Amino acid sequence: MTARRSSAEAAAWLLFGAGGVVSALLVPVLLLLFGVVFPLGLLAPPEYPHLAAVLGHPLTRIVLFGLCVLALLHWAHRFRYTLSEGLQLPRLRAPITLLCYAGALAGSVWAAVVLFG
Amino acid sequence: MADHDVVVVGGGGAGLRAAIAIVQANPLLNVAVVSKVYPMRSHTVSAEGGAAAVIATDDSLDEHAYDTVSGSDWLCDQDAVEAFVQEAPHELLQLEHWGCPWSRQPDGEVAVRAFGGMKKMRTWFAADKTGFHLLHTLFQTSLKYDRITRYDEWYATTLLVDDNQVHGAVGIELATGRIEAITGRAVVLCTGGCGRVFPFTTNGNIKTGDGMALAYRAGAPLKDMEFVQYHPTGLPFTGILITEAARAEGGWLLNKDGYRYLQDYDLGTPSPTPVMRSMELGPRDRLSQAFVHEQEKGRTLDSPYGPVVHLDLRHLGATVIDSKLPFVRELCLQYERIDPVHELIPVRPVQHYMMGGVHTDIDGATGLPGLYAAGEVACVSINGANRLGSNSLPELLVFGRRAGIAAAEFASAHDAAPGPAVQAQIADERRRLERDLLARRAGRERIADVRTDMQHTMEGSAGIYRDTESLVRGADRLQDLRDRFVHATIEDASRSFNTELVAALELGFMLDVAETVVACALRREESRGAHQRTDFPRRDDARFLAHSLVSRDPGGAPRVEYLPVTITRWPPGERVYGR
Amino acid sequence: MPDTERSLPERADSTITMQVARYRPDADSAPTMQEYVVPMREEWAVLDGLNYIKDWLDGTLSFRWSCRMGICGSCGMTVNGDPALTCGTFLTDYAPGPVRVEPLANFPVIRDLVVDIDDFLRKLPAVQPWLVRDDEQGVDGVEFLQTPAEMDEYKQYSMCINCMLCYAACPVYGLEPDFLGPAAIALAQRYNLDSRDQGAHRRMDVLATAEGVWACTYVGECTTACPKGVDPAGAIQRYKLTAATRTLRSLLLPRGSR
Amino acid sequence: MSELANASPNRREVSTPGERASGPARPRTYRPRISRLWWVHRRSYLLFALRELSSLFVAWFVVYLLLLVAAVHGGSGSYHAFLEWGSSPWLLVVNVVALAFVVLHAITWFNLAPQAMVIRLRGRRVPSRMVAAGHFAAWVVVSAVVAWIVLGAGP
Ligand SMILES: Cc1cc2nc3c(=O)[nH]c(=O)nc-3n(C[C@H](O)[C@H](O)[C@H](O)COP(=O)(O)OP(=O)(O)OC[C@H]3O[C@@H](n4cnc5c(N)ncnc54)[C@H](O)[C@@H]3O)c2cc1C
Ligand code: SF4
Ligand code: F3S
Ligand code: FES
Repeated sequence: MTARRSSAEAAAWLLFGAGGVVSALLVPVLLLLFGVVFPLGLLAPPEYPHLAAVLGHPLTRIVLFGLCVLALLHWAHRFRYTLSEGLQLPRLRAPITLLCYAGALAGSVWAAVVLFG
Repeated sequence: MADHDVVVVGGGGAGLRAAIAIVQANPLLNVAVVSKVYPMRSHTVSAEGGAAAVIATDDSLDEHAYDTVSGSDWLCDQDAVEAFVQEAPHELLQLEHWGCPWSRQPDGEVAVRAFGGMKKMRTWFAADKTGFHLLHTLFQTSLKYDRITRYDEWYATTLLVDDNQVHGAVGIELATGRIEAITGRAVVLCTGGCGRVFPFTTNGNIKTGDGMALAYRAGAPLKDMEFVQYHPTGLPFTGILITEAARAEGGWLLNKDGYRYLQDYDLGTPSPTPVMRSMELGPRDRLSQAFVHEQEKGRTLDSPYGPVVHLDLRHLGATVIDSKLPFVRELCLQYERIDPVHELIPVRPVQHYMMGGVHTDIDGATGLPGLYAAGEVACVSINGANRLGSNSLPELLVFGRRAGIAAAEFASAHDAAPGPAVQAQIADERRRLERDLLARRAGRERIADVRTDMQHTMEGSAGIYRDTESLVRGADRLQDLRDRFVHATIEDASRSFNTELVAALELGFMLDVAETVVACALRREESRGAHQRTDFPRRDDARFLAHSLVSRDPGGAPRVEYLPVTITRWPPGERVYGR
Repeated sequence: MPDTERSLPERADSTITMQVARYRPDADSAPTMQEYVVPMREEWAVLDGLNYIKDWLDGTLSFRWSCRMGICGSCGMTVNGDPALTCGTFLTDYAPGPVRVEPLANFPVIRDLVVDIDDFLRKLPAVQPWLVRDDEQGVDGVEFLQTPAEMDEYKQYSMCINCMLCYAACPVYGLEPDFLGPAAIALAQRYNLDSRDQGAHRRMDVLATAEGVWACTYVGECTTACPKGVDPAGAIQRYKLTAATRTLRSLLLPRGSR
Repeated sequence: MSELANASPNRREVSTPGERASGPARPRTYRPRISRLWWVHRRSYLLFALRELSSLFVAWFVVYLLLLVAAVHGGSGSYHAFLEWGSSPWLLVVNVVALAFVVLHAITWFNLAPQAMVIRLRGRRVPSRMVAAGHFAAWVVVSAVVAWIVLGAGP
């Protein structure tokens, strides 16, 4: 175990933790509203101008970008363990890890494009 | 065959302390620690109350020595006691420096508590898991030294002796059944006591007197074997100990009328707070004897597991109990389903400790060159006719270290390699184990049957009170049991972890030890400390201010002799408690 | 065991069936289950049941035990699927039965209910579970001061009896045998958090690794299984935080000012 | 793990094999194999597996969110098309399941995180339960603020 790998683990864990916190705080309410309440018509969805204004605000974009990046890193870290342990694929550990973090990176780029592009 | 410089048999408090002392004394020596259980399973782990050593400013070495001498009913060797009280503080501090979590005062200094038979507060404690912390500290510290080679779960079956010198031991590796000699130029026996000789004991399953029998069979005599300590407060059925610390913190013993009956037995007058060397803080022998008298007067309570009295901790309150006696509460809740904060604890006397053991001098040396002993297996003697609570843990450390250093010196000074006679003994022992035991099937007796009968025989003949008749009958019964043991079955033919084979070997050792206890008790025609003869109710200094020394004569029978007691500064006097 | 053993069958109010795993390496290729009927008494722990079997029904049954008071750590087994100290688990809690007793999970089985824990004993010295001091001086008649509050910092982690229940409960250990495991890490923390110790930086090389704390996915079952309230799961997560912040600091701050 | 391989010289160092006069070679130990479905064997393991799977739904949420944002950026028409798509039954099912998982994530997270943290107030360690309660309170507040912003901060 090299020191470099160990500090990479530390960084990955910290980001996983940060992602865990922000997604626990923000995701349930957003998913509840946009994924369940509005589609079911329990409440009227926000008017277009209002939402556009909110999303136009730079602070919103920064917060959402942070949320996306951290949530994806949270996913990447957790999912990599879920796959290699849940399915007992120790030999595929390296490719799984690579795939997960590459996925998180791609997602982050996409988020940057969508939010700031 | 694996060769080492020193072989320590036993991985409890005494064994680990000895092993560390050896590698510290001479880092070139290679030490084997042979233990039938992983070291941290050794019974030192269950000691609860604490370890005595003078540290408080109002205390003195002389007072600790005097309490120990009078507690022993003047049967201890006073030179040993003086060395003991002097080195005990250093040893406990050494343990502190190795990380032992001793309970502290608010300012960070080590805290001490009162204990039975002690005039001053001098018992160091780690809550009420002192032995546990002590053992794990020693075990973890021992991991530092790579000159210590451990033989975990190896069962020592015999000592190798040639040319009047010890050369190691033969052991069985339990996991594989492999029989192998572990040789060395010195052997330190640290195998603990033999409580399992009795039916109702605080001792764990491993305390079967193996080392006492190993030494006895090898020709090293045992000393003061008739002195068997009963602890006044064991839980009925399991025999689990409720530590003396419970009384030191202020617990009361009550008979069935809720009366603090100890006041009737010359142990002082009751006071609401604990008074040193008085009432519940009297010595263990006197407290256990008082119980028997209460029982005879019909003032104990009946329980499915015999008569009991009550230990009352309720007035201490949850805070004191949780901070000073958490294990007591844990044990009561789990094993009796009662909460000592609100309920009375049923207790009865229970066999607890062996004052006697392998005869050694003040450096742990037995009569047999190269053989040393320390801990409960040994009799140095600082405990005489009655050990004071919390003297045993420091004894393990002080004399474990001394024996280790002496063994290291012996090993450094001698370089005799084991000769052909030793090789022959190894082959003999292998044959004995293979043919006599492992290949023995279809016997008539169950091991458990013989063992249970032996235990009841011991309780009936050598319990708290003894007399000629009970002892003679006990000796006869033990003879019968020996014959029955020869016909005991070993159903298990497997080599791998054959615990039935171990049980048989242990029973063989216990029968030897039991015989010596009864033989010594029969010969001692007086009452002293834990040895109470109803037919000789008085102490008899003229005839018996002496250690009994028992060795095996060629025919296999125990032969008892006497050895003078060493008296330095405290001439025999009356034991006074509560006054 | 107590004096009442042989009269027990008569005195017992009822009986209970124990299903016990048997494995004899010289004869069996895999464990089998064997049933025994034992008396059930209120005071009887599962261990008393096993001892009854060994003493009176079948001398060939092998298992470890010694203190029968929950402190030596040798009697851990799987009882009805859960890791438990058999001396602290009572037959009546499983009435009317049957009670299934198997060896601890995640360890190689040596024989019947006896498992091989050498792996733990190899890993333990690696975390240096002893007091490390820069100044290895003598004792000099004084103690290192330590206030009760300082002791509280590590006390809980010093309660480990090495019973291995947490290893049996931890699926990560089962899947990844190189994992240091809950008790070894908790014991490392026991010394790291001791105000007298100065060895935390040395232990870091072993703890902050993929086989150390980073292997733990916080299943938390180790803490649930622990009979002594050690909370190894908490110890590990705390150490992750310590290791991560320390790494972060060493990445962000220039050398020297760490 | 090289540190461990040679860390303990103290184990069962024994003799040369040739000298062994008795006993067969060390008997086989039985190594139980762990089933691939180990996580369904215990309730607690199942709960753990579900908790770990929640990350998949967190990732799904990011996708859904970014599609929403892209739709809003595309103008009123594409926003309404997104709303239309969002109420299709299969997507509703997916989102309800996802919601359940992210709520599970939040609850387990707030319950477990305090165990890793030691927070002190005036020298005393704050009990984990209190720390957890603080987390849950924060969750409620944040959720309310988000809802308030989304729903238009009043008329
Ligand atoms: C419940 C209880 C509470 C106690 N509380 C206190 C207290 O508060 N204060 C106090 O001072 N004292 C107390 N004592 C007494 C004290 O704990 C013991 O006397 C002491 O721990 C004995 O330690 P030891 O090292 O001699 O032996 P043990 O700790 O018993 O160790 C014996 C060792 O020898 C090994 N062994 C034995 N036979 C063999 C063999 N044939 N082959 C290989 N290895 C073998 C065992 O594996 C073990 O490692 C208490 C005792 C009990 C039972
Ligand atoms: S942490 Fe708990 S469960 Fe694990 S070995 Fe120690 S005492 Fe046993
Ligand atoms: S169960 Fe295992 S995964 Fe971690 S929290 Fe405990 S060690
Ligand atoms: S027998 Fe010692 S812990 Fe159970």
